[in-house]
Parts: sequence; structure tokens; C-alpha cells
Amino acid sequence: MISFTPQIALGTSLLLPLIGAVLIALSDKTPNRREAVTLVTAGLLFADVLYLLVHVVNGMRPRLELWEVIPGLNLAFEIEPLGMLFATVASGLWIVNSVYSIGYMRGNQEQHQTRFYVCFAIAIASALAIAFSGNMFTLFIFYEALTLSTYPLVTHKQTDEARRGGRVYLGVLLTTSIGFLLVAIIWTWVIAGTLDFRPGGILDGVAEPAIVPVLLALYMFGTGKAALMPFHRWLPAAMVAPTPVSAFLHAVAVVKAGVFTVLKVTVYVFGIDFLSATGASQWLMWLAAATILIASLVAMTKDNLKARLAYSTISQLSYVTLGAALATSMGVIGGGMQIAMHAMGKMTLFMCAGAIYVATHKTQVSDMTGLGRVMPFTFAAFFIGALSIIGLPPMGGAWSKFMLIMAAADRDEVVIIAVLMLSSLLNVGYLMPLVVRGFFSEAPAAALGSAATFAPMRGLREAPVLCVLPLCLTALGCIALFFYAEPIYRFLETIV
Amino acid sequence: MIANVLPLSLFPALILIVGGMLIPLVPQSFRKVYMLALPVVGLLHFLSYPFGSYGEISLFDFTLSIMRVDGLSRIFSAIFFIATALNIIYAWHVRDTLQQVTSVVYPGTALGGVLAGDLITLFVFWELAAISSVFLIWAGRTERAIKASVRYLIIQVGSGVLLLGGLILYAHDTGSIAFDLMELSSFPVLLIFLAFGVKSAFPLLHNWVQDSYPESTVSGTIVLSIFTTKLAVYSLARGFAGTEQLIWIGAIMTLFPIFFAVIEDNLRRVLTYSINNQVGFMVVAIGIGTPLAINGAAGYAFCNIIFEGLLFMSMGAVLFRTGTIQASELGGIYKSMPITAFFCIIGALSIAAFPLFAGFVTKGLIIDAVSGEHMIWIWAILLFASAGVLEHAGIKIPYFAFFAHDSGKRCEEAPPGMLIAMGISAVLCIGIGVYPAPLFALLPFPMDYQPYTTAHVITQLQLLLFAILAFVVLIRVGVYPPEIRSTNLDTDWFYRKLTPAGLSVIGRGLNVARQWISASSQKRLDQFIGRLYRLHGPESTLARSWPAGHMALWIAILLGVTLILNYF
Amino acid sequence: MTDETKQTQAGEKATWLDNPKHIDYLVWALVALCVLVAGADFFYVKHPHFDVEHIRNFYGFYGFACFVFIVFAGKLLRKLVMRDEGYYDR
Amino acid sequence: MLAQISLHFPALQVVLPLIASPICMVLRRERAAWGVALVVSWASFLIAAHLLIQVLDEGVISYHMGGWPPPWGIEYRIDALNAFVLLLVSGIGALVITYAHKSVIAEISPDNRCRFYALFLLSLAGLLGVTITGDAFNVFVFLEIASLSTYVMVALGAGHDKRALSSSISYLIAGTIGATFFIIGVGLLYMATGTLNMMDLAARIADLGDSRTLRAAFAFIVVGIGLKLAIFPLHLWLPNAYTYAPSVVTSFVAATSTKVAVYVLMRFVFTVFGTRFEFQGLTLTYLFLPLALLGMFVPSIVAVFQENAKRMLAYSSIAQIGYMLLGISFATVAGLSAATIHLFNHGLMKGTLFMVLGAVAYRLRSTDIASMAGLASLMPWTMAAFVGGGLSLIGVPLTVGFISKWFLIQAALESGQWWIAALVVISSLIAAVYVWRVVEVAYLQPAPADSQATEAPLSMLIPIWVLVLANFYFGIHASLTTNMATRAAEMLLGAGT
Repeated sequence: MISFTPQIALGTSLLLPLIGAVLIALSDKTPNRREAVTLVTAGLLFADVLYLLVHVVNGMRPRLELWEVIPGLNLAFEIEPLGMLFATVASGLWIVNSVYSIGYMRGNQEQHQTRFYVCFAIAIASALAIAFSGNMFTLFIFYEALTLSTYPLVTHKQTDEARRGGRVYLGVLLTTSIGFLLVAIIWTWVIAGTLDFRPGGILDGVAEPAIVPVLLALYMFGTGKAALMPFHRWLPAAMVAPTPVSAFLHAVAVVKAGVFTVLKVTVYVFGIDFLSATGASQWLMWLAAATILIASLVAMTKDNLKARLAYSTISQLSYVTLGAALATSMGVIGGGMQIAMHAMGKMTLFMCAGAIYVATHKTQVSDMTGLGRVMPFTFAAFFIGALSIIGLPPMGGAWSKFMLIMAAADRDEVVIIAVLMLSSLLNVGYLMPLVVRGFFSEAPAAALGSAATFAPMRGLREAPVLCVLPLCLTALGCIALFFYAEPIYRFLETIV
Repeated sequence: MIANVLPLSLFPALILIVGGMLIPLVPQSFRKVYMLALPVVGLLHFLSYPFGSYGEISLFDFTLSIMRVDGLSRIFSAIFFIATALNIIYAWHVRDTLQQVTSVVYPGTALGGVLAGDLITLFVFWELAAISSVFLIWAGRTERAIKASVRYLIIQVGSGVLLLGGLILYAHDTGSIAFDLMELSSFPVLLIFLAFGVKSAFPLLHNWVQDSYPESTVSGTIVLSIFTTKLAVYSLARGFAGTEQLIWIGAIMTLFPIFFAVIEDNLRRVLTYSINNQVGFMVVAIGIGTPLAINGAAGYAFCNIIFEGLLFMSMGAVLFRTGTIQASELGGIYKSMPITAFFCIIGALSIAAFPLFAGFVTKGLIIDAVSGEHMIWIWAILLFASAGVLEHAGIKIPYFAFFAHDSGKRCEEAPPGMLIAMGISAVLCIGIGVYPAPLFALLPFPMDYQPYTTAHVITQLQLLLFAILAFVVLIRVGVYPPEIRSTNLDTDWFYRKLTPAGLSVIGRGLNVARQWISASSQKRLDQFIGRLYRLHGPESTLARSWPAGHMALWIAILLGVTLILNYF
Repeated sequence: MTDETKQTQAGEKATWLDNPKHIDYLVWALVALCVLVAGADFFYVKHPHFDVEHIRNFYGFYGFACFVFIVFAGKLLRKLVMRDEGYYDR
Repeated sequence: MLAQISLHFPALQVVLPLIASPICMVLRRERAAWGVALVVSWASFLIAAHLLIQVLDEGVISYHMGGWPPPWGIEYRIDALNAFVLLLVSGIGALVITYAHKSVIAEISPDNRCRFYALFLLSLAGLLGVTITGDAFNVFVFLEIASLSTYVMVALGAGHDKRALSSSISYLIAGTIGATFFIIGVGLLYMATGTLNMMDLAARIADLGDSRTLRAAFAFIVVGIGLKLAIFPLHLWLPNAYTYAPSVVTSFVAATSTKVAVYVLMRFVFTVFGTRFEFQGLTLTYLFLPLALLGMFVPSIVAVFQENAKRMLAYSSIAQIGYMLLGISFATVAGLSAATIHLFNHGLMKGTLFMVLGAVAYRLRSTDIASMAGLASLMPWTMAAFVGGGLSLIGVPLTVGFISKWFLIQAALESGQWWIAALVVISSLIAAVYVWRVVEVAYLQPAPADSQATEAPLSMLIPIWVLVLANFYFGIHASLTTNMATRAAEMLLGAGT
């Protein structure tokens, strides 16, 4: 009898979703069984990840070396706090999202549901593999796997629009990852002779300072999933996907894989000390700041709720990039926290958008006036999620912003602090009106009048309970994270 | 962290916050009693705390101190509890759960801010107060209220992030997050100062008060009028006592709202100008910073909450019964609402600082503090402002609402809850005015002060009575400006007109540019693809099927090239 | 306003204040009070902080002047800032 | 007994298909002919595998034909490089012939089918011979055997499309010119050195040093092979030949014949001539490199605009040859490894893709991209295989294409030419465009309502999927190929010193 060691748990965490994917595919004809498989897999996976979390918190670093792909380059996994955090967030939210997906996909009577769940499971496996990858090579492999496994999800509707969106999605992500990231990785390999993630980085001492900014640029632009401007277009384009996809992948797994990579590269490939010593990330800091502001401004102009949220995500992702670019320990911790906090908050928002769509088939913010009265749970959750995104207490988002401002203070970048402050205000500007109009507008009749089906309805008309429950849970999660920021901080503190 | 919080479950602010959150679970029939019990229990519990710091929590690399009880925080906390209770009584008729919850939670958050022993805790409650208070504006449920609420929220959150940025930089520079006296000489402190300034409505930063408060409901406006600005006053007193800049800022604050109040037709908005003006007095006192002055600020804040609240309550009652609060549409209401009118006049006398009323004993502290420092200009301004207070709060409010030209409106007297709340306030106004000793005992610093000297009483009466005389003369002569429904431009013009206009111009410009760029880049891309297609498309030179001869030609060329390369 | 409300108003009892003469009484009472407090200046010892306070009835004059100034300044301000009610909604 | 036979495996490798070919010709029943071809191909594969293992274990195998020692007799010489190529050629051959049965029935007229199997084996024998032999003239002979049989095989496509005939003629003319150039070059070499054995040639060239004859020989050989290789712009014969040949032929030829030509090029440039001459470096830098770069781009872009998937892949093949040529032009261990790896990997991916198209043609009677609308729902396994091969062609991680690209970029960066790395990346992204055109059509467009297409028969699917899995296996576990390639590259560069 082999005892269940963290190392085995690491292996199972990668295999579980894949086995799940196979079982889901086999349950094509029996939707109930298929959904059960999804949920059970998600549950087991989360349990597995929690088991790992306990060990990693206690200072263990489980490592799993698979075979050598190319001489000198192994498929290797090793867990460190940053990845552990990402994995915990992703696997935990997968459960929530699975429940939500069931409600949404059935509520909307979508086609190809089996394919949907299969791709989802593969995407999760890829996300976890990214989180746990032990070297840049492994990370890149699963980075691409994530891109490809999510493509069918983005184009799920198979309409012309979906096709166009998918083309942009794949185009941008593949172009950047192959065009920049791969080159950066190989370059690093040629310079450093290793691609392992090591505390303090692998480039210090071997890379000439002059090329560091160039290499950093290749890495940062190469990580298209981090949606740093000008390579952000894929994210709005991906909004043609069904909302659970947007909620989970484009608020949690995919985009977080991007910014996670950004953090991982800065911490374990460059090393923040090396970066700050060379000043190579200065330009990145300004670009991230610009992205934060510009994307927020664009978000304000979008009437389509998902588009607005997409631009909001672009803006919020750059918080993490900013944290990395500040190249201080606090910046990295803040970035790591932002991964968790934003995931929770933005996922809530997307799920709300989806719930509204399921219940009313409305997509435009301007059509949602007065809806909060018939969908109070959804709108309340939206409110909480929005507060977290804005960065207000008592929501988790407050602390990540707090950390990032601390990081900027450590660097004496007052302008960056100003940017972060201004961003909060812009967030209020584009998130709050929806809540307010939803709940408090005097003129719901006009809004509901357009959808005749509402006329006979009395009282509430929420989306199916499987849609509403998850978003309430994540909303509560936003609040819980406010009070649990300290342990996360202590956990992340160990990496820098 | 949770484990550390648990012993604080009895933290007074939490009684209001958590207790308030639970209101929806309480059946309507018990709800009022339950609600009223919250501030009462909270106040009693609070008073049982000896001076000191409580609730030390370690967060990140800081140590928070959730609660600090001392003279300054005690008086503000006490009045916050009292005001909360008064508001609950006043809103006895309200059945809107949203307002009920907010009118308890929001004071709780402000209370949390007052009790905060460190800047991070202050920030948290600062933002919580912003969020919880905005519900009261939303409760107005009008289109105007919605628009105003978003502006309000942006400004309040703006204040919060200023505080956040400031406190982080401050902590970075000094290593301390203690919420104590700060020196206004560094950038971080300036940010914190500005944050307080926004919330206490410094001149030019003041307009959110007028913009948002009047859009709330009848009882909502009263709740709003009390806590936010007073939390800011407390914060200034705590952090910036003796900061000279405050003297002039405060002086200007007392001045400019006066002129706007004269021409404002909406009586609740008149009172919002009055808030600015009143806070100005406190700010001046804080700027002076002597124990006497701080006592004056705290005491005046205490009393102001009562009489300003009373005025708001009476105007709320009028609005509640007549459906309007425009001076131009009111008048003669005393016939229908005599008791309300009576309470209103008491409030007016108090705010105007007539002897025997609460305003007199506390404003005297401030004026004396100013004269004690021999600041003649400030003194003159404050006297001027006192005349101004009399004008808009002392005369205009009661006169145009209840007397003046009879509008013909007839209605019921205010409901009992309102009357009781106003009654208690009125009793407090007079009680403090007649017997100020208990209040003086509550002030942060010990002092020996005698409000009722002959000179005080006589000079104050001279000032006020002659001002009233001026009013009578102007009315009789017919030069007193008529009340007209209108919008008066204020600093909100900048963000309601100029900024949107500017942004829309910029936005249009950017849009045009973007369209041009995307069109031209689309065109260029199309051209590029077209060119590629001509070169590489199925029918192009490069893709056509060529006869074998061409291959022979190419191979010859290549051989030639290779040979040339090889031989030279 | 409907006729009905007018009637009820017509039917209601006139209050003391409805009589303009009573208002005049009030005004005269005010004037008397003013004279009284102005005169009071002669009967007590002042401990002023500022020189201007030595002026007899300084506070009275100052209050009167301030009030008049405020009202006229308000009228002037109105010319500057007054817009119609729907100004911001456009 | 077996041990006895295994000693003669090098000879059997070529002789077996060579003998089996006329047998097929004689057989009248196409099923029997197929059976013979099948058995022989698989036997060749097993032999190649055995030889590879032997080379890995024991080093270079030198087999003397008829017992005559070199340089007088013909030597079969097997080292890391050609053992590898043998494996690829025979492996693809075995898979293609397994797959061929149904496809042949569909695309080749009944009386030509036996002939096809005979030609196929002949071609296989030729390619294996070119690879295995250590004799320069022998290379020519086998090259011509392979080429001539291929011309005829291409012409067999006439049963389906008449244009196959003209393509075949065109290919014949071009191929013959190339062969002639090559033999002229070999002749010049013989004139200069008096030997035809490659190892011997290498030794004597090293002794003789530079001479005009040598330079001329080099030029003729390089250009001659270049034509077989379809170096841009000597590729003009290729698109038509690939497009109009029967699917089986295309699958086989595309995956093997140009690869063998690449092998010959490397063998002559590096083993025979060594890397000691200035003119060699000049040719590599000023001829191969620009042509490689042009070849990476122009045909790629042409492929993007093609309407026919088969033709599209044909152009893609030309572009991929550009990559190999690029690797060669670096003349470094990294570069040659990259070229060798890609040689092998490209065989895998193009084999897969052309076989998929064969399956498509089998069901649809067309390989026009437009006709493939919605095909994924009708032929899910086939189209999934296309995606697999396509991903490999794009160079997505976990596929062989990724490994190729990795080494190529590494080679470029190591030689300090970062701009070449950039070009490699850009051109590989063009591959994504043309592959994805097909994927989008097949997956995201609705199938025509009247479409009768069903999943391809298992006899086609299984070989296809074996190749798809090989694409992934060698992408996930690339140490095998990369170690081989590195050894081969070191051997090539070290041979002359």
C-alpha cells in the first residue's frame, strides 16, 4: 500500500481533471451522470488541492519530476506559495462554477454541453499544471494547452461572431506566446542554461543588464493572457463565449494564468532584486499603469455588460503586472493577493451577468434598469463583487490594493499611487451605476415593458437556483477574504 | 485574525453595525423597539469602557488598535449614539427596511471611525461609512438621487483612497500608523489632510454635501447630515489640532456658504450650506488647537448635531407633510404644524446662538478661543458668519417655511415619532443652554469657563437683534430677495458640466482618431493582404503552375550563382 | 387650488399673526429690544480683546451691517450663478 | 539462423522491397499485391528499427556488398544519421501501405493497382537505398530508381484527375535535370579523387585540398540535390505533383522523398566535403540562408491563399524545407540537429496530414477546403487527427513541431542571429493561419444538409492515428529524437576533422 504523499497528491491533482474529462466524454448521453462526474471531480480536486495547501503552508515544497522532454529540460512540477494560491483559487472556484454552469447551460438550453464540460476539465488541468509547474518550459507547455483547450469554449456558439472572436482569441494568444514568450524562454535557456524556477531568479549574473529590458518585454508581451495593452484585444473578443466560460476562464483560470506567469517570471526567472537593480521593469510599470487607466476608461463607454467587465478585467489584471513591475516584495505579495481577490470578485460579477442573461436575455447595461428588484440576490452579489473590484472594505479587494500601494510607496512612485487611487474612482464610475439603476431606479416599468414575459410576473424572478447560489457564495467569499487576508499575506510572504 | 476579533464582539460600533444588519430578520412589529435598543445599549456599554486602547490586532506588519477611548472620542461617540437614537425615533413611521438598516449601520461605521486608534482602522471605517451612507441617497429612488449618489460615492471613495495613499506613505516614512497628531509638512500627511478635508467639505471640496444630501429621503437626509462631516471634524481634531492652515480654511468655510444659502430656494439645501458653515466654526477652533479651542470644537460639534438635526427634522416634517421643501412654495405652514414650527424656532435660536440655547454656550468657547489668540480678522469673520447663520438658519428657515406669505397649503401636524424626536432635541438645546455643566464635563479637556457673563450675553444680543432688525427693515423696504426656484451654480459645475463636456470633447476626439486609425489601418491591412494575394494567391506568379522550362531556367541560374560564389 | 380648499381656508379661524397690526407690534417690540441692548452697553464694564469693541454698540452695528451686506451680496451672486432648475439635466 | 540473417540486414533493407516489387507486378490480384507490399514494408521497418538499435549500441555498421571491401566494393554504411532516416522512411512506408488499400481502390483504376504496389515498393527500395549506401554513384542509382517510380506513381493519379499526367511529366523533366546535375558532380568528384566511396572521398578530398574541380563538383551536387529537395525556387514541380498524385502517393512522397534528399545534401556537404572549405561556408551563408528564409515565407503565404487543402499542404512542405535548409546553413551542431530533428518530425506531421486528406478525399472525392465544411461532425476522428497534425505543424507544445521549432530558434539564438529567430517565429505563425482555416471550416461551419460523408474506415484511421500519436509521443518524449539528432550532427561536423 502506497501512502498518499504530497507528491502523489500533486500528481493526482493534475490527473484528476483529465480523468474527469474522459468520464464526462463517456457520459455524453446521460447529462445527469455527466454533471455528477463534473461535480465529483471538482470536489475531489479541491480536496486534493487543500491537502496540498496544508503541506505547503507548513513549508513543504512537493516536487514531481516526470520525464525529460528535451535533454536538460524536464517536465517538472514543484509547488511554491504563489502557485499554490493560484491552484487553490482555481480549483475552489471550479466547484462553484460547475454548479453555475449546470444552471446556466441548462437554463439556456445550450448545444454541445458535453464538449463544453470536457474542455472545461482540460482547461482546469492545464491551469493547475501551470500553477504547479517547476520550470518555465513546463509552464509554457501548459500555457499553450490552456489556450487551445479554451478555444472550443470561446467559439462554443459556432456563429460567425463566435468564429471571429475565436480567431482574435487564438490569434493574439498564439502570436504572443509563440512570437515572444517562446523566444524569451529559449533565449533564457541559451543564456542561463536552465529554465528552473529558483528563488532569486536564474538570470542574475548571467544576463547582461542591457538585454534585461528586452527579455522582460518578450516575457511580458509574450504572456498575452495577462492582457497587457496593446495585446488585450483577445479578452473582449472572448466574451462571445457562454458566460460560465467568461466567468471562470476569463476572470479566473486563463487570465490568472497570465498574470501568474508574469509574477512567476519576475520572481523566479529574473528575481526581483535583479530587476530592481537593473531598473529593467521601469517601462513595464508605466505601461501597466496606463493599461489600468485606459482600460477603465474604455469600460465606461461599454454598454454591453460583459464587454464592460472584460475591460475591467484588463484593467485589474494590470494591477498584478504592476505589482510585478514594481519589483518589490510587497509588489509581488500584492500581485499574488490580487490574483485571489480579483478572481473572487470578478467571477461574481460575470456570474451575475450570466444570471441576468439566463433570466431575462438582457445584455446591455442600459436595459437592466429596475431589474434589481426582481433579482435582488443577483444584484446584491453584483454590488459586493463591485465593491471588491473597486477595492473597498469590507471586501478582499481592499487589501490587494493596499499592498500594491505599499509597494509603490516602497519604490517612491507617487504617480503610481495616484493611478491606483484614480482607478478606484473609475471603477466606481462604471460598476456602481448598474447596481443603483437596478435596485433603485424609479422607472422599472419601461425596462420590463420591453420584455413582455415580465408582465404577469409577481415578486422575484431570479435565474435558476443553480445560477444564483454560486454567485452568492462567491460574493460571500469576497467578504470572507477581507478577514482572511492576513493568512494569505503570511503565506505569500515566504516567497520573497 | 478572527480569533482576535471575537473578544471585541461587544465593540460598541459593532453593536450598531451587526445589530443593524440583523434588522431585516426582526419582525416589523418589534423592529422599532429593537432598533431603539441598539444605540441605547451601545451607549451604555460604551460608557462602561475606561479610557484606553482596546482590540490590538496584528495585520500584515502592522498592529492595529481597533478602539481608543479618550476624552475626544468619548464625546463624539456619545453624541453619535444619541443622534442615532433620535433619528430612529424620528423615523418611527418609516417601514422601508433599507433605510432602517442603513440608519443604524451607517452611524455604526462612523462611530468605528471615531474610535479607531490607528489609520488603517480609520480607513476601513472611513470607506465603510462612505458605502453605507450612499444607501440613504439611493433610498431617494429618484433619477436625480441616483445620479447624485454616484457622484457622492466617487467623492467619498476618493476621500478614502486619499487617506489610504496618505496613510501608506506615512507608514512608509515614519513606520507608524498611529492615528495621532500629525505635522502638516510632508506629502503623505498632506494627502491625509486632504482626505479629511474632502469629508469635512473644505471650501471648493464642499459641494458634494449640497449635491447629494437633499436628494435623500425625509429621514435619510437627517441621518446623512450628522455623521460624515462630524467624523471628519473628529479626525481633524485628532490629527491636525493646532494646524494653522485650518484657521483660514475654517474661516472661509464659515463665509462662503452664507451667500449661497441666501439665494437657495430648497430649504434642505439651505441647511446643507449651513452644515458647511457650522463645520467651518469647528475647523477654525481645531486650527487654533488650544485646549479651550478643541473643547469648543468638540462641544460645538456635539450641540450642532442636535440643533442642526432639529432643523433638518423640522424641514423633513414639512417635506413629509406638504410634499415640497421649496421656500417659494411654502409659507404659513405654522397654522397646520404649530408644534413643528415651535421646535424649528428653538432649533433656529440655538444655531443662531441666542443666550439660553445650546449654540450660545459652545460657540462662545470658539469665539473666546479666537479672541484669546488675538486674531482680529478671524474674529471679525466669525462674527460676520454668525450674522450669516442667523440669516439663513435662524431666520430664513423658520420664516419662509412657516410664516411669510401664506401659501395656502394645509396639512396635518407631523407624526408623533417626529414630534417626539424634535421635542427631545429641543429639550436638549435648551437644557444645554441653561445648564451646560454636564456637557462641559464631557469635553476632552478640563476647563474653567463661564458662558454667562454680562458682556457675552449683551454683545451677543446686540449682534443678533440688530441683525434681525436689518432683516425686518429689508423685508419692509422690499429689497429682500424673493425666493425663486432655480439651480445655483457651485463647484459642482466643474464636475457636472465642465468635466463631462471636456471628457466628451476628448472622447469624441479620441473616437474620431480611433476610427480614423482603425479605418486606415484596416485599409492598409486590406491593401497589404491584397498585395500579398496578388503576389501569392492561387493565380499569382508565385503560385502558378509553371512549365518545366522555367525550372530548367531556375536551376541554371542557381548553378550559376553557386559557381560564382564558389569561384570568387 | 380647488375651490373646496379655499372654502375650508376661508372657514378656518384667523390666527393672531394673520392680523398685520400684530406684526407691527412685533416689529416695534424688536426695535425696543434693540434700543435696550444697545443701551445696556453703558451699564457694565467691558474686558475687550480688540480695540473695536470699545465702540458703543459695536456688535449691534456690525450685525446690522453684516446682514445687509450678506443680503445684497446674495442678490449680486444670484446674477452670477443662477440658472434655471433643469440646468444640469440637459 | 536469425543471427545469420541479421548480419545481412543492411542488404535486406534494400533488397527485400526491390525483389518484392516485380512479384507484385506479376501478381494479378491487387489484394495479394497489397499483402506482399504490406508484409515487405513492415519487414523493412523492423529491419530499420533493428539497425537503429544496433547503431545505437555498437556504433557505425559497415556492410560490404558481395564481400568486397571498400573502396573497391559497394559499402552500405549506417551511422546515427541515416539509421534515423531509414527508420522514418520505412516507418512511413509501412504505415502508408497499411492505409493504402482502401484509398488505392478509390483513386487508382483497377488495372493499375498491382502496378502501384510494385512501384511503391520500388520507390521504397530506392529511398532506402539512397539512405543506406555509402557509395556516391550508388546514391545516384537509387535516387533514380526512387524518382522514376515516383513519376509513374504520380501519373497514376490520372485516373482521378488528368492533370496528374502533365504534373508527372514536369516532375520527370525537373527530376532528370537534377539527377543529371548530381551525376555530373559525382563524376567531377571521381575525376578529382578517383574514388566513389564516400568515406574514401572524404579522406581524399581532405588530402587534396581545394581545387576548381572540387568547387564545380560541389556546385553541381548541391544544385542537383537542391532540385530533388525542392529548395525554393526549385520547387516548381512539387505543388502539382503533390496535388494531383493519388493521396497515398502524396502521403508517402511528401513524408519521405524530400527528407531523403535533405539527408543526401547533409551527407555530401558535411561528410564528403567536410567543413573545411571557404566556398562551402559562402554557399551556406549566401545561398542557402537567403533561399531558406525566402522559402520559409513565400510558400507559406501562398499556402494561406490556396483553395485546395492538398495543394496548401504541398506549399507548406516547401516552407518546411526552408526550415531544414536554415538549420543546415548554420553549419553548427545546434543547426544540424535542428535540421535533422525537423527532417524526422516533418515526416511525421506531413505524413499525418496528407493521410488525413486521403481519408477526406476517400469520402468526399475532393480536398477543396470549402467542401470540408462541418466535416468535424461527420468525420470526427479524421478531423481530430487533422487538428493533431495541424497543431504539430504550427508547433504547439507537446507536439514534434514544437521540438523542431525549439531547436531551430535555439540554433539561431546561439549563433547570435536573433533576427533569424524572429523570422522563424513569424513564419511559423503563418502556419497557424493556414491550418486554422481548415479547422474553422471543418469545426465551426455547418455541414451541408445533403452530405453523405461518414467516418473514414478503420484501416485508414488506425495508421493515421498511429502517426498522430507519434507526433505527440516524440513531442512529449523528444529526448529520443533529439539525442539521435545531436549525435548525428556531431558526427557530421566531426567527420572531416
